[in-house]
Amino acid sequence: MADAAQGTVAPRKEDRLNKQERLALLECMLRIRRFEEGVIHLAMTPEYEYVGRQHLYIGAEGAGAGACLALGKDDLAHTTHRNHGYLVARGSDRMRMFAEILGRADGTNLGRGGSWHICDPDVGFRSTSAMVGGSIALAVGSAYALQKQKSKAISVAHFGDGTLDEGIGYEALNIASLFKLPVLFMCENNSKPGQRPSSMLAAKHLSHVPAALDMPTKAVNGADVEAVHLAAKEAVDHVRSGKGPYFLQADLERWPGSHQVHAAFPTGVTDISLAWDEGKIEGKNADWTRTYDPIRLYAKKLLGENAVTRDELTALDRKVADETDKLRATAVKSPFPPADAAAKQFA
Amino acid sequence: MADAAQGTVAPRKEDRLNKQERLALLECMLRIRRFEEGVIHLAMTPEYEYVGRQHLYIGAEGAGAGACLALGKDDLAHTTHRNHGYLVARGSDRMRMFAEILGRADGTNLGRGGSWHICDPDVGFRSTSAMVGGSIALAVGSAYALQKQKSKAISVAHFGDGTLDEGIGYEALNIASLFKLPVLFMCENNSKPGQRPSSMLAAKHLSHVPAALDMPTKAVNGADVEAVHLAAKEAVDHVRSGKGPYFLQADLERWPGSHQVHAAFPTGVTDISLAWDEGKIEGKNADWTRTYDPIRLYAKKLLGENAVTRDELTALDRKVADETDKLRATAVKSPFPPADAAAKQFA
Amino acid sequence: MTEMNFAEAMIDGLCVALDSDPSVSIIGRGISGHGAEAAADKRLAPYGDRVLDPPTSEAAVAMLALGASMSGLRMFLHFGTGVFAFEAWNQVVNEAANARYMSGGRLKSPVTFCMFHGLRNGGGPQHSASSQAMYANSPGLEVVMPASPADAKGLALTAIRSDNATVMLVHPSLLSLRADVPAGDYAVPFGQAAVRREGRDVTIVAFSRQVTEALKAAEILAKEGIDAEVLDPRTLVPLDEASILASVRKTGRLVVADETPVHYGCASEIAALVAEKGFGSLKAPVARVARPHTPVPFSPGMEAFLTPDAAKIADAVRRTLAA
Amino acid sequence: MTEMNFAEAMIDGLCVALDSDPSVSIIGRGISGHGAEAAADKRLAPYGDRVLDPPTSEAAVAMLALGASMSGLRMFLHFGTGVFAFEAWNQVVNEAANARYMSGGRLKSPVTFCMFHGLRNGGGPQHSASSQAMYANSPGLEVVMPASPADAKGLALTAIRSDNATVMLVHPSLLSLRADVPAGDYAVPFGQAAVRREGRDVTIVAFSRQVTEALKAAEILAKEGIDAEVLDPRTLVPLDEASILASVRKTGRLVVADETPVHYGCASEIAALVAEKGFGSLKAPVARVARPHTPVPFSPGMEAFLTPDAAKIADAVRRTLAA
Ligand SMILES: Cc1ncc(C[n+]2csc(CCOP(=O)(O)OP(=O)(O)O)c2C)c(N)n1
Ligand SMILES: Cc1ncc(C[n+]2csc(CCOP(=O)(O)OP(=O)(O)O)c2C)c(N)n1
Ligand SMILES: [Mg+2]
Ligand SMILES: [Mg+2]
Repeated sequence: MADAAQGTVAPRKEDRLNKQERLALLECMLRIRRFEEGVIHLAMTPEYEYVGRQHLYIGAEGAGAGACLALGKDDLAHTTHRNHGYLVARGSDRMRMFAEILGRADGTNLGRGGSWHICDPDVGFRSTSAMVGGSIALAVGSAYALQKQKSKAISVAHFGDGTLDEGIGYEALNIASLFKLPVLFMCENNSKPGQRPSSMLAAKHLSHVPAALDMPTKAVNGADVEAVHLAAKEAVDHVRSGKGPYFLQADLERWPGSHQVHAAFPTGVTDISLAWDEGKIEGKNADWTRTYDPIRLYAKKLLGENAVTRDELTALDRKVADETDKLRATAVKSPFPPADAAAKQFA
Repeated sequence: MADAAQGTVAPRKEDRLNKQERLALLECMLRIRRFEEGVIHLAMTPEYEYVGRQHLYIGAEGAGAGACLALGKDDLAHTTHRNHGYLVARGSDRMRMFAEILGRADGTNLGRGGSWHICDPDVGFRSTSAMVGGSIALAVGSAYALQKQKSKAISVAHFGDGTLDEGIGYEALNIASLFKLPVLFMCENNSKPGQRPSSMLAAKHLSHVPAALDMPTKAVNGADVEAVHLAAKEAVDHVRSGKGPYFLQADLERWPGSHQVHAAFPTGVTDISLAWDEGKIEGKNADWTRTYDPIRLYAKKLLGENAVTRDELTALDRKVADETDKLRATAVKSPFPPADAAAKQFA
Repeated sequence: MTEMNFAEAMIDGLCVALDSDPSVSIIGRGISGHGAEAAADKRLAPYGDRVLDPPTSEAAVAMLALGASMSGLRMFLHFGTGVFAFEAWNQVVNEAANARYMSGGRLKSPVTFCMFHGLRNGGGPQHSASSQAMYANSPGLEVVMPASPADAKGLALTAIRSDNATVMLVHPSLLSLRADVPAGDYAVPFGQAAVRREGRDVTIVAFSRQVTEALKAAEILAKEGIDAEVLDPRTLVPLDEASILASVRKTGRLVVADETPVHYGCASEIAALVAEKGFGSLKAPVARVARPHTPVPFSPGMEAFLTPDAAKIADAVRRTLAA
Repeated sequence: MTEMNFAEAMIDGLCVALDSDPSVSIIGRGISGHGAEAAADKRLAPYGDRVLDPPTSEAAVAMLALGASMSGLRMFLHFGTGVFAFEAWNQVVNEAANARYMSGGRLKSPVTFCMFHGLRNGGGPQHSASSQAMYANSPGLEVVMPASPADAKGLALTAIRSDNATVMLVHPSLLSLRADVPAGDYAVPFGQAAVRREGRDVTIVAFSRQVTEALKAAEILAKEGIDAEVLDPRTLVPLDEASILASVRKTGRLVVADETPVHYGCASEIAALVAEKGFGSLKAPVARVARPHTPVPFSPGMEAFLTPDAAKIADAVRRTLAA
């Protein structure tokens, strides 16, 4: 499943977005990036007794920020194992997220879920499933509830291309289309030839599957946060207006570090100045940084259009980095829950 | 899933079929019909202690005979709960089939399987699954074995439209296309608006699903045995030549009696003379008999083209009916297996 | 109290749930089976789109029910034959079972998964499963098995009102069973066994259809001067351990009648419970009357050979008393 | 005899199978897990297309393996984490389990379904299942659980060569376990328990990783003058009932150490077996040391609280001897 799918990229109407909106997109991406770098720090610092494995959202910020900022606060979402980005984008308490990833008492799920299952109903998140094919079908269920409740809210399924390998992904798409359920299928396709892809579809394009089930589809470049955002707004309007489900695909180039805990940036962690000081880009992942890092690309674009200054960018990034560090510092102070708190069968 | 699917009906080249081939198709359909009428007789005769439920193949003979007579003796097949037709078509021992349906010791499966699971490796049949989505995925497995064995034989999946409701049906189609496995997907679509359909697909046409998975598809009128047969031959050639899977869909009008045990013919059982004596067609299912009964339609067509005489038809039908009655009479004499034969965990 | 059959009672429970709470929604068809009792389903017709006839997509339909239950509906999903729910195994035992717990209690999952289980005369190898032990071995699920019309109504109502995922298993041969059923809003609490017959000599713990068989066995044994107590746990999870242990304390003997395959099945759990916590009161070996450990053949005689019944239960009781 | 770790031994078994029979074919990746032992998988590379890396479509892939096994191949499919196999539940417990029996023995189904089970330090609610009791409650399946490198090789080889569908469950924390493994063609018969330690005072029946914990417990207890016998059934189905009963006849006491959820789990089956057929030799209540009946929390301390280990086994033994 290499190529971008059918459907044309949304017309780039930058003018549609004012400076504030554009900075919001950038800040959202930075929040996600700095959060994930914080997770890497936790995972690599023995004293925090980190266990388990997390799937980082680094490199997909354009897709997550672009889609989540197109949603209303009452809209519901279900996510996968790679869920941090969406929660951060929609304003979940990052301190509690860090704590959950460490299995601490102040975690969003009281330490019972960990990285794979962060749950925060306060910002619209229902269950996060780590089973491929889980989030898409749960999201169809939330959409079913919204339809019965005659709500104006919509349901969003965040999932990767791997979900289309699973029969349940197909069943969920079919049911949503069959009953015209208010659900946005937000697919992030990061499978590329050469890599061991996360999906093995015979379809020439991922979107041929939802298209066969009589659903509108569109594919956009996931490294272009504005393209994703504008396409997501169109998709959300379609779904909210009662026309049924919509399949939006963001094509991504997998961040080389997306499987490891170890950060894989030329400079160790993200350096916003790479947006203008490209000479500093080096190291084995320089290509990715130069061509696909959605944050660097967007910062560079905004600079090029004189929409922001270097100082504004530096200040914004610093602000986000500092607040993230503070939240992380608070989280690590949270105690582990008492061991016997495990002995509960239900809630 | 009402309408016929995309792909044009195979060019009708009657001349491709000689009299012998055409009579073989007709005889095959009659064998199936008379067999199923025999099952009805068994089910309705208390002394045979019939239990369980069978799914009769009446009305689908055009699809089954047309497809099965296009297969080679070494080709493998997996079938569903509605399996009698295929087994009869490929020459399984009908006495043992009757015995199996009655749970007798001489049954194809020693009475362990019953109607839903008739298995006869001698004529290419592997496991018969009564789970919707079972036969299609098993057939992909047999195709996988044939590919590894570098065999010239192909695998056939016989299944109904309901299989496309199940995610496993989609997964099986994808895997077959992905690995170019030698499998013919023979789908019988008997869902019609108005009835409670056996599938609920949002796709405009069933075949849009395999088509999305990059597989050639074709739809034919299942009441036209020659159309099915010619299309099946093309499909089999495609698969045997190593080009990968092929999806052939036969659209059927469900026989009104297909859910009941009770026969639902104007004259109680099939009367071949309805092929020329249409005035005799009456009763609540007269429409079906007049318009969709594949046997009556084919007999009428052959008469119309002077390919056979009424006497030949009558003689052929009588021969088939008599041999079927004899086999049934032998089967009912078969004893029940000893009850404690059940206490085996494996073979 | 009105007399009705099991199927009618269960539908009555669903109607009470639907009438008393607008958030209740149902998915499924043939809830009353395919026999003479099927007519009971007609009472659901007036509820319109609160009753959905789903596609044959068990996995996604189960998740639809679970997701909807997290977002404000109380879902009751009937799969039909229990083996069809095997297509939704991960969705029931891994998604639904964990959802509420792993959210730290921030989500509720008021979903009920209902299905038919058991040997049903001709179901054959693929339609005769009794998978209650498997569900009961999946922490996070409540597992219930009504054996009477009243419990069919009362347990269904409690299941629908529970904020946890619940699995309810019904034996199709019970659907025609007639008995008095309390009218109106009648809910049966989970975790409370019912003593179906009091007795002094032996405790028979029986599940689902085997309750009927155990009562028949008790009548046979009574004629032989054997006074059997018949206990119906009604819910496998939570299990009323206290009542089972109390009964064995009184009788000193235990026979378990159950339709799951004998090894690693429900009968083994009851036997283990007593061997662990009631060992002191046991006067004789525990006996399991269950489905022999083999696939289910279609042929009626062979199927009967595998089916636990009153005669087999009575034999086991006699052996236990002889020991 | 060569010393190697569990992962290497298992791959060695697969290579012997591949070399000795051209019809053997493998599906899966990460058979040796994701830890330091993963390198063992490299030995499979030379077999080319006899080892398939499948799409994430467990249900159809399981049926592909089953169908291929009916048509001449001997299939070994590794699902990875056991919960992924829940997506293929109907295909394993209802299709594969019944296929050979319901064909009247006319078909063979030489397919092995392998997977990881158990608590693995941070697996969390959805990746920590131990579903062996469920498979063992599905007649028609052989169910095996190697606890040593030699058995990993020997049971894998026997499973691949069996004409029945077999489920093999491996605990990831065993992958690094090192021990001597017989070279060449070494197959371990099903249905034969292994006495891991002889003892007079109590029988500890332990499965999979718990065998290691039971042996540790036995060492602790030895210092207290308690002589424990440790029995590893190795195969759940078929189960070597005779060896278990013989051991309890000798010791009079039984503790079962197992990682499935305690209710309706494997420990219950062993307890029931002895309560039914070994009651006369029991001097004390049976004790189950298993996973408490709750979903698995992510937080390490809570997970440890749920994990059976040597200390918990030793406590149970002391209680049993005190009774
Ligand atoms: C049912 C199931 N099968 C297998 C897995 C193992 N697994 C974890 S992540 C993953 C790849 C998922 O790919 P995708 O959904 O595209 O997400 P990505 O990691 O590429 O972002 C797989 C197969 C799983 N979690 N669930
Ligand atoms: C997994 C599964 N779910 C549900 C059923 C119940 N069922 C039996 S036949 C049938 C309809 C099948 O339709 P189709 O495959 O089109 O065959 P048809 O009966 O129409 O010929 C269903 C849903 C089943 N057998 N298996
Ligand atoms: Mg992906
Ligand atoms: Mg159909």
